[in-house]
Amino acid sequence: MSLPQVLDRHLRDLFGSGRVNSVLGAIPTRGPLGMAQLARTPEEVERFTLSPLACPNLLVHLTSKEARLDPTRFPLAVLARGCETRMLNQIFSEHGLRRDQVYVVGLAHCPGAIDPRRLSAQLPVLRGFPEATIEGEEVVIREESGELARLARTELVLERCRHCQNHEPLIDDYRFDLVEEADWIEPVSVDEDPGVEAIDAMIPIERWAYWRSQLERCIRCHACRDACPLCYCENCILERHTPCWVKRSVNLPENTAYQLLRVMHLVGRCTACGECERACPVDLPLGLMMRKMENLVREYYGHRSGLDPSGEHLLSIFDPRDTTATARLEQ
Amino acid sequence: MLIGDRKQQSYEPRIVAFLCNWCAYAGADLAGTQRLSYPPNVRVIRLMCSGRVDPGFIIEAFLEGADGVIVAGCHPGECHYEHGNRLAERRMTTLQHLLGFIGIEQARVRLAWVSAAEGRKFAQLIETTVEEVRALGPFQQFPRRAP
Amino acid sequence: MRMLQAKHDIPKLLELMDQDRELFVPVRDEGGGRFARWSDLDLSVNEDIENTLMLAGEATRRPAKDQLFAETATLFRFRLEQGDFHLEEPPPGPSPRVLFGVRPCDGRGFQVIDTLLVGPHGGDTAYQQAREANLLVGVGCKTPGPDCFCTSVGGDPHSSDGLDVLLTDLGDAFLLESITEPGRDWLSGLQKHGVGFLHDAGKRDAERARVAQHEARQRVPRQVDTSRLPKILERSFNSDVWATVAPACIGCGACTFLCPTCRCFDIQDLVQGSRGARVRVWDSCMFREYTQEASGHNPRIRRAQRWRNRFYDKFHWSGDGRGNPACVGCGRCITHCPSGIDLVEMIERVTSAEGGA
Amino acid sequence: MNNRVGVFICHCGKNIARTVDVEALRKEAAGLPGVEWAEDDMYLCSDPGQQLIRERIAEQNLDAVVVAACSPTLHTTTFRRAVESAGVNPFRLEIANIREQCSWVHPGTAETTHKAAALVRSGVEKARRTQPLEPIHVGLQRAVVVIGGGVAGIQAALDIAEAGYPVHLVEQGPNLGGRMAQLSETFPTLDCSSCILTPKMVEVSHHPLVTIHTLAEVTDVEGSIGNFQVRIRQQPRYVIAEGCTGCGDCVPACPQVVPGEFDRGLGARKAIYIPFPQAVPFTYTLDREHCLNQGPLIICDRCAQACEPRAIDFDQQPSEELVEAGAIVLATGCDTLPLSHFREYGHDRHPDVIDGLMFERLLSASGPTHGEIRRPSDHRVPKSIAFVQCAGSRDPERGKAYCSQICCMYTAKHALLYHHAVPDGKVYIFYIDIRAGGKGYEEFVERVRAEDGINYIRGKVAKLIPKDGKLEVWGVDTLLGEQVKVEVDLVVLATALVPSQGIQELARVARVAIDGDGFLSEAHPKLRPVESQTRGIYLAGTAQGPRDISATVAHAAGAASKVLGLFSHDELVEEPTIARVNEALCRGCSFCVSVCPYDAISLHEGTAHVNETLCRGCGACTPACFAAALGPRGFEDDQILAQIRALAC
Amino acid sequence: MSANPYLLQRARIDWIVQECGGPRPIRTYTLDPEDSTEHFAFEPGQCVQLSVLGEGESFVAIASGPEQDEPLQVTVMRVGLVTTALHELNIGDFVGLRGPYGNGFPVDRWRGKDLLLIGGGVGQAPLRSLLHHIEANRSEFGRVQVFYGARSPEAMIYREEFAAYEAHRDFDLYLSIDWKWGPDGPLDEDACEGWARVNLSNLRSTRIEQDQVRFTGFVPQIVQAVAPSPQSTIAVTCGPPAMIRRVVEGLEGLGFGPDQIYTTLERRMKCGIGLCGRCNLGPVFVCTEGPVFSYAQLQDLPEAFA
Repeated sequence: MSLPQVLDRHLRDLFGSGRVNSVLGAIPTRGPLGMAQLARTPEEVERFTLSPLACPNLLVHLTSKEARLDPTRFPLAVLARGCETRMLNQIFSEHGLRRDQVYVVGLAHCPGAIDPRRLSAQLPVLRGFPEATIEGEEVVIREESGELARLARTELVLERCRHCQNHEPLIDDYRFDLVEEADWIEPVSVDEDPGVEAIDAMIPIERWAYWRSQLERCIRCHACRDACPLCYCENCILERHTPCWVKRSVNLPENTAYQLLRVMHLVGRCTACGECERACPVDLPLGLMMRKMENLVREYYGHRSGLDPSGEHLLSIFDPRDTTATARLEQ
Repeated sequence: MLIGDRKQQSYEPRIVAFLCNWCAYAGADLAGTQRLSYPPNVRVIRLMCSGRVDPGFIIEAFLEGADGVIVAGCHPGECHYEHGNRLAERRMTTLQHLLGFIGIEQARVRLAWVSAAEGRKFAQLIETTVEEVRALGPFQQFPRRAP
Repeated sequence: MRMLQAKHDIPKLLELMDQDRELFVPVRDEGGGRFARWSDLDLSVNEDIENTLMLAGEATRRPAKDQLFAETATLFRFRLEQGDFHLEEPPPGPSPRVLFGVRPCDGRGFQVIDTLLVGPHGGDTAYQQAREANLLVGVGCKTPGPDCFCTSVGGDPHSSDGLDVLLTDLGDAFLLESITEPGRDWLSGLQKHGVGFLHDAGKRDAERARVAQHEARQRVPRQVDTSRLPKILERSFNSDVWATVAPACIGCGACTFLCPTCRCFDIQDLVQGSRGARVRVWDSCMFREYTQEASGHNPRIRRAQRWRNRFYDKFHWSGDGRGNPACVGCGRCITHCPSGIDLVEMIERVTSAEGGA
Repeated sequence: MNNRVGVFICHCGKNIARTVDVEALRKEAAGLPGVEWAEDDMYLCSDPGQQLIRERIAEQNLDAVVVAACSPTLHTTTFRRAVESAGVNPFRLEIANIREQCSWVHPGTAETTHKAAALVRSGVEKARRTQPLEPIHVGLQRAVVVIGGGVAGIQAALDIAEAGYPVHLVEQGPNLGGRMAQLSETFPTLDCSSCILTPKMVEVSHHPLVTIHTLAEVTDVEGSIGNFQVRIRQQPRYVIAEGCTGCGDCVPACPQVVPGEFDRGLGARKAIYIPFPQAVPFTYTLDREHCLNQGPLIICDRCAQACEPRAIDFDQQPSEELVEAGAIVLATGCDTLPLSHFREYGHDRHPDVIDGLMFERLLSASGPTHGEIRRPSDHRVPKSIAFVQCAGSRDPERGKAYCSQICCMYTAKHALLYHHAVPDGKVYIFYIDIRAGGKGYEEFVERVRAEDGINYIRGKVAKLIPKDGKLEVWGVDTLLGEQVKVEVDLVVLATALVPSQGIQELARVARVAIDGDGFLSEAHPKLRPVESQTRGIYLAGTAQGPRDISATVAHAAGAASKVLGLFSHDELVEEPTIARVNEALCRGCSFCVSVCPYDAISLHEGTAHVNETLCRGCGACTPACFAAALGPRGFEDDQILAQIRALAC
Repeated sequence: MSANPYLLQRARIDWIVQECGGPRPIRTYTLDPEDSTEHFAFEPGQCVQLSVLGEGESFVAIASGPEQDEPLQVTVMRVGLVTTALHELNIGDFVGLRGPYGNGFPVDRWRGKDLLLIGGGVGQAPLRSLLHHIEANRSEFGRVQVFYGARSPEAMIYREEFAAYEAHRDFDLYLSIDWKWGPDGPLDEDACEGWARVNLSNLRSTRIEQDQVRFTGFVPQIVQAVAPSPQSTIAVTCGPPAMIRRVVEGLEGLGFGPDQIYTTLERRMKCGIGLCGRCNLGPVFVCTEGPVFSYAQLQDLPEAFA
């Protein structure tokens, strides 16, 4: 299950040439999620895997307080798919990291990553970390005892892969093709987003009834914030005492304030990667809000975060052609 | 006075207004010097510019019992600090859509341009907002209960 | 005392339970299930009770803990004046309730918390009052979840620790066994009112229960040897096995908030105008702010230190007061860790890393 | 947090006390957490009121003060001085506006007192969280840019230059003089307008400290009070000022005849011209728009040939100059409502319907008819004239709502001068009300009214019907209550005064507010008529609103005195409510750098740094920073959140 | 059903002494607890939870002696949310008070022994409580040597009491100021006049005159210079963690055994009664089994000096 030979040797050379101090990748775990690991020596590279089952979010470990406390890990090589290079661009544009601190191993022709929840929903009997390969429109799950299942790719991949427009990495210092050049890679992306459209179709009372039942279940464990590569403030306002934006009591009003403030601090930055939804231990549909805001921002201001590493922040600039809120309201 | 029991009595909407010091606040003062009258449901907070209004303030206002929020600044192009109002526009638009997405009626957050000379327009803005928010009913979604 | 209850009459039994004591039952929701008030549910007549009330299969993702050790509990209320304050009389104690459908691991969880939430200056009254007011009716685990390892930490899919009554699934009926005095009084009270569907169980039913319980024990998916852990942990505090966790852990509180034995809390004052309340809210040792001192010093600033502290607290420093570790092996922190950190794998790693030496 | 707050509630005579129960307000304020003392007083802004505050601060050793009275725009400085003199930092004062935004606009119900209480609560919560702030001292450029070369601009420039400070006088037209230069005589003394204006123009042109820029416009204003950078764009005159002796030989040589703007289209001028004989600077101007030579192609150089000192230069280029100034005076003057506006009076069909300014040109000796009053149509001396007052003024539906103040007076003057010129002429003045409020004004009108042949008819003119060489004026005489029909040779409309051309653009550039009618809006109609709302930019003359020449000169002198007041200190004391960065929280994401309208924030080694002189404290950077690492002092997040909590519940 | 352990009593602030100013000012509050009709009983070294309702609670050492006649006093440095709120209160205001908590110094086991009290900064507060107790029962204790160090003369607390001790000579007093830093930067030479220099290169060689009290240098250095004998002596040290670590090393160097050295530890605390789990040193809670620990205990407790 370890890395393909070419990539394995390239990563080891990076150590040799002193270009990087560590390599960040994912190792297989018992459940179909994989675990981020930091290889500080060439030998440790051998444990990494490129399996579509092991795609935890690696970038959160570049900007976290942990990374700031351990500067020796930089410069660091990270395996990044197209969507992850988009997140990297956004981080660079916010000076969260300097470009020279990161050696980007771009994973090209990305056919998509498997969503562990969708996999365990379709294969509840699955135990351990099977071997999974994506061939054409199907995902083939194999065990030692042979083929376990063939499932449709669009049903199994992460939500962000279903809307993917970056199958190729935007930036990279080294490019590695996950799958040989194939024309079938493109069609996985679908336009319509049933979740967001379903809510858009509702009237306000229905919407609130839906979100009320979701936000009541939040246990305020901060997993959504801590899983986000763009949430790396020193003293996050969601936990700040003076001034206190969100009180510590766990109830509907504070949970709603928590999520609203978090989303408003990500508007124009978030690349709708869905990590917050995946990290949530009580399965709150946070991805809906993020995708809604990403669509809104694209529709109203033509802004897609993470495409330009030196781009301006959406809410720090304005454009005379903005469809003025008041004009619309006064129609 | 607890939020809870204010809502039981006959419903008078509580509106919090963030007015920019140079235009909207001066417009409100002008409405005063002209002795216009408008409903007392609005409570004003003076800020130097509508660009200072943080989306978090709007959320805090709803949490603390407001039924509607007005953000009023200078007309586009007339901002005393050049483009504070244009920045406020993007922030309020995105916030309105986010609130709308989770079920808060968009009419509860009102962004308006009132210049220092528009006392009458300010009074009308207050009246229409109070009527609209009264029509929507009290803000039941996520007000903070007394501890 | 033992009673037998046919499965199809369960809703009637639950309705009966709800008469004198407020009934709370596990309810399946988009978040893997939590406990909710029975009267709030509007179950259709042909509802598949076993699935909705999660009597079979996995336990509720949010443990029964939050019914007794609430996420936010008022310690006392006060009124502020200029330079002075007045305490208001404490809130009334909780009304008597029945918690039906508690899994044995959650039950044992309460036993652990009982030993932790009591100190030299008295216990946490909010928790103790709730603990005394709640009657715990456990239901045995017929099919444990994917990451359960309760048998490796002194637990059992049908253990009765911390419970007042235990139900065992016999296929077409449940066997109710009372464990504690209050459990027996409650069961006999129930039997008096519940004429017609609760009837005495014979020796053969008890035998069928034993067989079912033994089968359930075999279905616990994961095992790990924790016997040598205490000795190993004596000397592995500074081992670098803990470093394997650091690059993956994101420092959130998911594992601690889902854990049935985590009871760390923070005390905060909530004020509105001149009225306020001092509340106890859940806190997690995995948060950096947990040990952040005002002077800026933080004894556990790195995530590996915090993870190690949680591991030691579960397997070495605290316990259930009966020689078992403070972990009840419910597997929730394994299944729902956003970073894929596996506690059982870590136990194996620690044992092998230090065990051999 | 300051826990010894003093709350002072003002009755403002009856203005607040009429609808707000001040006693209940005082009682509630006394009970608020953090409030040590609460008191009410009839007039807090009065000296006894100020003294009361000072005494209470000492007595109760208060550390912050809330004044619940009128709008902060009025007395913030007064109360800050009172509080400061009692030893409390002036920025620990918070004003709750319970007059303009509460007592004046709401009925005397309990809800109004509730609202006042909430506003006081909000003020207290903010006052408790204020920090002591020290004003920031900023260097001061002691130079002025005066925009507009009319009498207002000239007066302001002279007063400031006399006090010893350099002035840049910027005039859009080719020469100074503005509207007043076009007048013949002035009321009520009938002084010849250019006789009293020319000495001023000469004085200002010779003053060593005044630099005159004609044919010049201000295109950009950067910086702020005390440190403006004004960009002046100089249009080419195509005549070398130093060379031109003013001999005028070039004019007869020029083949191109053009309608003269200065004479309001009644007279003509050549492509190379000087608007009027007393023009300052006395230099001819070549109007390349109408000159035969278009663009670089030179096909006619007759004027150059005729110019003996060779002072004509066809390829002069526009130039720009950046001037440092501590203050700016806007004296851009006014214009009259174009005649095309009056369809119903048929101007566009009849040349003998003119406006007051055109009649001035007819009266003026240097005018197109050299002082003889002749009809534009056939140049005959009109035997009867009808003056139509309030043409476009006091007419909200079709024109301007306001009264232009000077028309009644100049029409009376026109009638008198016409009567002297044509003793047997008939004058009909259609008016609604005669407004003659100035010194000697009423007496002047009475004198005109007494002349025979001058008939004041109280009524509006409905229509003008051209009828065989004359104009039939259909009006009404409301005093006699009957229709009036009069045949006259000439009709003069007293058109409304409106702001001058291009004021919109200039206001945008200088970031100055404009009122509903397009005039520059003053800081306060009663108390601060010569200051704009933008600190450091002052208003002079009719640019701020209609007024006669004496009022314009007084207004301009007022503006000049404000500038001199500013320049009397050796440095500028700035409000300290500017942004402050908490380095520990700043992530160096530079979102604030791009949002600041004044580019006051820059990144130093990954942390934001605020330039104290540039920052104006607008606070636009604070919501842009999601790490909440910076905020304007005086409007910090914790203060505003506390205000929201106080107001919303 | 035990009473709610979080409930607190009102205590009126009778008197406030501004011990020192600077970025982190220190104040001593004299409190009059409302409930306890008789004396608020505690042992030296114990702590109380001081509440400013609306802000929170702060775990603070009691600075006054346990004897009946002494009013209850606490010394608080303004550093966090609650302590800042405390510093804004005035005489006549009320604070919340609950306790006493923590184990306090094992004074009974120290009767008849010589004592070494080494304090740093605001850490002197619990030692002052011990000193007052010793003064009240002077005969029960042997020789008492008191070391106290602060950043600069202005940053010293309890200045009058030290002056009194200096006068009546009952204790051997050694006061020291950081020889490098004053409140506004490095101390120049003449600011240190009257404060003897310690020979840093060879501490043992410094000659300490008989009545020499004031020194410039860090407390651990002064202790090395004075070199007290470990013979039947108990050493107690409280102050910033960095100082404690170096003092303990120094004492071990002088031959003190781990059970002869006691110290108090600081941790973030919330409940103060061993329930909320955050102040743990391994299995032990600082708020109940501490804050006083012997060095022997600390040697096998993980993260003691983290």
